Amino acid sequence: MIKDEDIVVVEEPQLSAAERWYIPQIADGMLVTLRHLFKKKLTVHYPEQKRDLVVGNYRGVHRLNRDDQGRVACVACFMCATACPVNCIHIEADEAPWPDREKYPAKFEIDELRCIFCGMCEEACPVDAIELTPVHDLISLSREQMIFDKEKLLEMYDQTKNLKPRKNPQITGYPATGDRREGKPADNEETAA
Amino acid sequence: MSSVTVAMLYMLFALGGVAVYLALPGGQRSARIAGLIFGLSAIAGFAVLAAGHLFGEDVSAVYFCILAAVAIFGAGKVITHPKPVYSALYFVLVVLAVAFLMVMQEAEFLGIALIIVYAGAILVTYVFVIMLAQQSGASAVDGRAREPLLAVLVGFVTMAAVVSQAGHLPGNSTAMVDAPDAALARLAVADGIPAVDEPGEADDEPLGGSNTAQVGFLLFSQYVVALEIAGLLLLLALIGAVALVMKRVPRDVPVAPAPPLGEIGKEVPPF
Amino acid sequence: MDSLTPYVILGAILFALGMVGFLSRRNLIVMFLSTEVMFQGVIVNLVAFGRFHQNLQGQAFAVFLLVIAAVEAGLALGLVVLLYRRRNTLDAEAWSNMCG
Amino acid sequence: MIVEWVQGQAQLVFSCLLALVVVGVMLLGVAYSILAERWIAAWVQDRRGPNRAGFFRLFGSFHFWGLGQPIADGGKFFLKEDIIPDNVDKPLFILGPATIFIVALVGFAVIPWGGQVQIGDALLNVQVANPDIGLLYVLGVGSLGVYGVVLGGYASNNKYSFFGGIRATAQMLSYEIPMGLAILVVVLATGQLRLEEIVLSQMGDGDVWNVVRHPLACFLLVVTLFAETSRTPFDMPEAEQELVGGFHTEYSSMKFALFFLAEYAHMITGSAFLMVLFFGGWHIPFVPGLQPGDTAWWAMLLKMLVMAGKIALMMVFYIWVRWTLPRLRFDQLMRLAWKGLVPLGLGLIAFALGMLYIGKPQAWVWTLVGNVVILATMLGITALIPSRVTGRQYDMPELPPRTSAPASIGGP
Repeated sequence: MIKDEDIVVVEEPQLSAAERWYIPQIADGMLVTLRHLFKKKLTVHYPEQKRDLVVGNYRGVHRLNRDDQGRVACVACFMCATACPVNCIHIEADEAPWPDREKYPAKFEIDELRCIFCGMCEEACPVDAIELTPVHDLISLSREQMIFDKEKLLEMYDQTKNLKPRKNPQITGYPATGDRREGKPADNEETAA
Repeated sequence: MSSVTVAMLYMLFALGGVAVYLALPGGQRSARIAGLIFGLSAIAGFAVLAAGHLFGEDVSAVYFCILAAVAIFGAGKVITHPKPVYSALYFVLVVLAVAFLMVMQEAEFLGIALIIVYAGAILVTYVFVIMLAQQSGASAVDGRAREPLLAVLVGFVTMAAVVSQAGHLPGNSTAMVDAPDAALARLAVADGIPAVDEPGEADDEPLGGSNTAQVGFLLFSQYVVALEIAGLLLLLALIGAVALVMKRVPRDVPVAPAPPLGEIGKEVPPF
Repeated sequence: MDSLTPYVILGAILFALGMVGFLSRRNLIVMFLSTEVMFQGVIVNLVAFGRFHQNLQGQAFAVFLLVIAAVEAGLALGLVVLLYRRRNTLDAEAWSNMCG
Repeated sequence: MIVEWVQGQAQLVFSCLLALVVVGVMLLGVAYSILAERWIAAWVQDRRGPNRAGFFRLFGSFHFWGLGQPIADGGKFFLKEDIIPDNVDKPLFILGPATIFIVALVGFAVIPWGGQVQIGDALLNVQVANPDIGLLYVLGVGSLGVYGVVLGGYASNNKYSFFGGIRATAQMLSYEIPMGLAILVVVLATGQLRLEEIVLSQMGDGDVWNVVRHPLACFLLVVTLFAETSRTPFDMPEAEQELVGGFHTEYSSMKFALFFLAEYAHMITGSAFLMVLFFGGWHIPFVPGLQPGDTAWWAMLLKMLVMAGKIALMMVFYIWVRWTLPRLRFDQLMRLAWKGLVPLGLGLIAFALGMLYIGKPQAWVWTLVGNVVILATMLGITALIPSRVTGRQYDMPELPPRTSAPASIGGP
């Protein structure tokens, strides 16, 4: 219950004669806009001129890191594909041609249209092979072009490695465990699905 | 006018009467189309007659025929169209045609005044009220004419009666035909008003000799009392209109209640 | 063009058409529109007469007619709005009953 | 023979040519005033505005500051799908935009562009037509402008469009009255209805522009022009926040473009009209080449340029106001017209008549003093009437009497 003494009676301000003809307000407003007309503009000429990205950990387009020998760092463990909430990562593993790891991704595709840029893949990756870059101008002329394959993702690394260095360069391989011959492709596909 | 012309005029009136009767709302669609065709042919006949009558005078005869045809067509549409908005818009057409006729007759001020007052103010108000009162297109009120046969008879008999006297106008007397200039000058002198071609005393005319200046001079010299009364009348009408509409009027008929949710979109009876 | 007859006939036609409309239509607004058509006929005649007599009195009268038309439109439309509020219809026959 | 006839009809031929040029230039001007609108809107909001669309790639990556934008916009409008909704009143739906655009264009016929020009032996008016009733013609054409909006609103068969149409009718009818009064003040002061004569009356010896003589009438005309073109702060008929788009909600493609362009064409016509009535048309004092005696062809071009420049300045003012002021509420709009502008106009008329009666309609010092007096009187009267700004008081219940001083604003 609201008590009488709690009611605040707000008197409307009485306007002066000039104010009732809207004259001072209009003059004020016109001056404000006039000042802004000649002010320095806040926006930039975007494609030629880019703003410094204030947020360092911006989650933009993905990249696939290379190790120090220039090979793809991914070991095709399917952790990222499993972690992905929208199932936009498609990996096909194959036997690695290099001795220091079991598998490598024969095919690694990310549907960037489907991706929600949550960064879960980056969190899940045991070798820090997949990372999100600060690149935000993701454009293409068709849906097909928005499906990034391995080459393109590696190329993204080449473009952005100076912008954002790889987080943990010391992890380069995946320790081989047990029998390398036992992993069958069928299992891999099951995991991916 | 020769008697042949008069007879043809009467025939055209009869045709026009039939056309209006057929075209008035309430009839079949085919009747309305027939009415339109009859009406257009009557108008065309009138235009041809007028052109024949005026032939050889000067080029403005052509304009007269076209504008008169437009005005008559528009007037016919005003009274026969089932949608009031279209009636109002066709009336704008009539006003424009009549205004151009005025301009043709060197009454430029009146022509423009017609456009400003009629087309610009009165008709807009009409459209405003139509839109306020009748938002959903044609209603049952406009679907049927009231006593169309009698109305058409009365109207067109009046028309014929007026036109039957047109033959006795001074413009067709032999004296006028023989010496039009002298007769006109005599008439002008008898009226005591400076003729168009000879403006009055120059010192009294601050605006020069344009039509607007002359009409204004006439209004503010000879008719100044009448002009004041007209102004007073306008003021009274303004007050009266405000007083009429400001009152909260009890409705004789209750407004239809909102339909139940399932029936929204179906036809709602007027009361 | 000095001949008066075509103008008189045109005026008569407009006037008569307006009369037909006034008598036969049931919508109040269209009835008033019809009276405006009659005004047009009269104005055509007045100006033609004035031109025929080589003076401006016809035009002066037409100016007064314009005033009357404006007055009529204002009051008539006020009335129409009033009547429409009462009966919720524009039908003139809704008011043909004189019992009050 | 044709050549002789043409020489005899020099003014007619010149008028036709001028009409072609003027309509062409004006359509271009309309397109570019839309670009200007977007630019100024952006600058006022500290943005850069459209600066990309250039002309093909003829000049590499040079963008021409976005000057190609209107062409791209026009192309877009042409190529979009032209939808006529099912339930509209089709003839009126098409008639609406056509009306408004035609009305906006024909008003241009009587605007004087550059005095007179000497071509051969003929002294020609740089004006499409110079009728006795030039001013009345502009008024008459302007009064027809409301039909486009009303028809569009009515025919759309849409409640919002309909409200827009209703508002437009009431607004334009109301603001035509003070506009007529303001124009009448000029007519009384100069004693002319021909627009060219009105321009000439502002440039004799000791004559000044009408804005110096009658600043209040000029103010009145500017305000009513804003209302007649339904620009902010008077853009009630199309208020986006309340009516979606008002009368043009249902329109698309070229029909919408016609509404859109007609708004700017109206603005240009209105600006030209204002410049002729109050700012001396093509005239600038003391500048050689811009005086009535200069009839060379280059003087004509210079005069037309000056006129166009003045119109452009007025357009910038229109746009500047639009991006400054918020929209008035409808009752405020009506109150401003009927209780503010109409009495002001009547006072100005009475004053101008008085000046005419004492025989000094052109004495600008005295008219200026009179204007100040009228303004002071208006403000004084306003100060005497209690303020009812919000209109909220009308339906408010009686407030309880204040028993004690409020404890705190926030309350328990």
